[in-house]
Amino acid sequence: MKLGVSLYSYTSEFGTTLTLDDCIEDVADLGASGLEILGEAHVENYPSPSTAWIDAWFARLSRWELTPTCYGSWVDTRRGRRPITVDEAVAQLETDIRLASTLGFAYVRPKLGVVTDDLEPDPVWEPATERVLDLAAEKNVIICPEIHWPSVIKSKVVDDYLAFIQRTGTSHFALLMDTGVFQTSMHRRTGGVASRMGDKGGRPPEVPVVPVSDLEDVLDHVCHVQAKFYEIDDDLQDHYIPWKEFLDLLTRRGWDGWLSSEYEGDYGVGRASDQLRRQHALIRTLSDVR
Amino acid sequence: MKLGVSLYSYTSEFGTTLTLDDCIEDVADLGASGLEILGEAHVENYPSPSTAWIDAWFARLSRWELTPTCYGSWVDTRRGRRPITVDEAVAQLETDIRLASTLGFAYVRPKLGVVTDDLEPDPVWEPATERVLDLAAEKNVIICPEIHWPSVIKSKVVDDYLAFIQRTGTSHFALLMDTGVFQTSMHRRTGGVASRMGDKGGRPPEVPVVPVSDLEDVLDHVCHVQAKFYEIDDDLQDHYIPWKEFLDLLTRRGWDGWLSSEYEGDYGVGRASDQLRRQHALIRTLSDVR
Amino acid sequence: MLDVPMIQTRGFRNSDGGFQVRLRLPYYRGVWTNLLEGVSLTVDGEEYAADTIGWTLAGTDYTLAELVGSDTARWPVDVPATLTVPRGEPLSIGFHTVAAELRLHMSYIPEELQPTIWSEERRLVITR
Amino acid sequence: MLDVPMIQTRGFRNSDGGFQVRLRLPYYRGVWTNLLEGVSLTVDGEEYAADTIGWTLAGTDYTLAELVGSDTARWPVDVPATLTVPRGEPLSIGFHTVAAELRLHMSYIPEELQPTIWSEERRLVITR
Ligand SMILES: [Mn+2]
Ligand SMILES: [Mn+2]
Repeated sequence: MKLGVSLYSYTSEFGTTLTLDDCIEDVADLGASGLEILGEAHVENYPSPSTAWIDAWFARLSRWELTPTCYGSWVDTRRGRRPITVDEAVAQLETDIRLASTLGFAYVRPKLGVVTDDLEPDPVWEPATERVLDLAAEKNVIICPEIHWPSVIKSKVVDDYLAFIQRTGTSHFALLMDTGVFQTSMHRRTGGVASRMGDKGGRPPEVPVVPVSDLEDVLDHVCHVQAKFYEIDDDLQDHYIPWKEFLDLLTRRGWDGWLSSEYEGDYGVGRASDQLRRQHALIRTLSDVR
Repeated sequence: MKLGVSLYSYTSEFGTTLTLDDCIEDVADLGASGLEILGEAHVENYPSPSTAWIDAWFARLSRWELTPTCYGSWVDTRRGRRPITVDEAVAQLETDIRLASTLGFAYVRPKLGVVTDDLEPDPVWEPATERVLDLAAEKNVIICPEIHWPSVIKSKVVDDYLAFIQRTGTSHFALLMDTGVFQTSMHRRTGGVASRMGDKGGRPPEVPVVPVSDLEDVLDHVCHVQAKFYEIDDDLQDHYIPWKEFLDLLTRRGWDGWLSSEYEGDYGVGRASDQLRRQHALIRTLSDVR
Repeated sequence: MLDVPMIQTRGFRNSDGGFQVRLRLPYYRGVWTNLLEGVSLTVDGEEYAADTIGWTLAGTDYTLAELVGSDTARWPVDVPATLTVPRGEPLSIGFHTVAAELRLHMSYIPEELQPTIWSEERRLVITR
Repeated sequence: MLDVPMIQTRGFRNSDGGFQVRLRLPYYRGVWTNLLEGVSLTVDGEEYAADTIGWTLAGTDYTLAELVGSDTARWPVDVPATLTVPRGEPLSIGFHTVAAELRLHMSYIPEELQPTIWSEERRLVITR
């Protein structure tokens, strides 16, 4: 296993107290070797960065000895308040696959719009993804939708993804596992700008605790892990994510991808840098990572 | 009178939460037209900025329609723990006069080392200043030592400066008035990195309140005002500096220089920007400034 | 660098025929502007509806309808939006209470939880 | 951008034969380094004297004596100093309490109030 960091972790500090250079330096400084970004957040003038920006990107990777891991993308399925067409979804996926490849990424995570209360992805996902598999092969990237709380592993969504791999026989589609799925209790993020989800009184779903053992059946299809976490306390303990159990399983199975940290705890200047260091210290004491 | 801001105000935010660009944009955004800097803080690669840096400096002045007012310099008289020579003081003054002139400043404020507990300046000040008067004339800048708390107006220091003007007949030496001299009570700055002055139990002097009327006799020799302040409260009142009395005197006397704000209150992210706006709102409601 | 709050200190000022206030996008990524539902403002208790407010993004002026109708316009996460609000009188010199509500549609969150709404109130100063 | 505290989060790490910690200058201007009296450190109660600590400023390595002896070296206010501290064992993975005292001579303050001393303590993490 290898340790990386997603720049998602620096949300609310990126652009306010940290530049892109600062974030990337911080990732290297804390000892990670993998770098994950969000295309729509971190690429200047997305989706068309200048060649100067691209040159600066590779200069940073070289200076800090970082490997680009996963590129986060979105397929916003209700832009302009109408459903997306397959052609539009294909165009969005192509844009991000090309850009991710230009920047050296191995994985592209498209976050898909949903059509039901229980987060069923928009059905465009299947024909649109199928149409970009050849491009993914040409560009040497793996498309990996994210299994993210409140989705669970044993679900129709995951079954459908695995059936897709089976049917197409592709090696350019796999799963991204977000460790928030295994949270044993719910963290309520504090700080930052107050926000709410709608004014219709809707509430996020209640989700049962997902045992780490649920990972066994799908691990062979997991190409990348987002090591989501919320808070590592002053004794270097995480009370939300069962790291030991999770890391022991990956180690026993010989899984050899990236653990890419995603800090999603309380907002506050300097918190991400501190919490990421705590998590990496914790992971390195629990497992043998490079 | 014209309103400006000294970038001194952003101490602890410059380089941590604000770039030089941000500070200068903030000065323009709050409605000031004059810009004061500290050479040793704000000039990249001081004392030898690159031509690219100088070009960027003038581009900012032009973009934000700002006039360079005063350039703060230092004559550190005990470098390497030995007293400075006149030649060394001349060299330091020449360096800053040339750099200030290159950057378009009209005033150079040298902060002089002191030789006594009651802040008598190092005697090198007089021969060294006399030797750079021709350069100041050539570069069209006025050298202006600062009358700064705990110094007072009616003092040997100020008398000596005025005698120097008299004796040399120069028009390139004048006084800089820091409004902290008129503080009616002492503000204890909070926040920031804890600091203390020595471990010998020494304490700053007790200073009597200086009446604004003391300014009458020297105002004709005051070329620049640093509008030092500590805190404007939530009712737009300043309980430390008697602004109305001060501004009324300047207005009555038709004084037409720059009031350059120096915020020196509590540290905290965003405090300088907020407090500077409060002070400018207060000054503009009390007087007719451009 | 931008201010950490959504409502920025820089940019709050009187302008021709009204006033301006600047917001950063408090989301974790930039967005296609046709995901926007708009921003409503309240200054000293006076409300300004989302569709009366003009937008400037990276130097280009838009109406809200133009932003929602565009397939290509973006609001990057590190580029503030300047909102221009028509008002008969300029705002007075001194303090003002400025509240903003930003509404954004999230495709990956179910319809019944739409839109995501960020709200903030700050006390800001008009200097002239 | 640098951290607001004097002791920076970035830069605290094990290095060949010791560890490193990075400081920003908490003063309002950069300084000629011959005004420095040095920095002493305490990590987990273990003290490291100012004259045992190596300095790196903008890529150049110095001893404290070299900095104090130089007429031209500068420590700019927006450039952090990396301090390199010899130590027999690397610091363990996990938390460490790091305290720093920076001493700087101020010519414009009377001798009896010298030097100005900034002190700070932070709890920082070694990751490997
Ligand atoms: Mn994730
Ligand atoms: Mn002053």
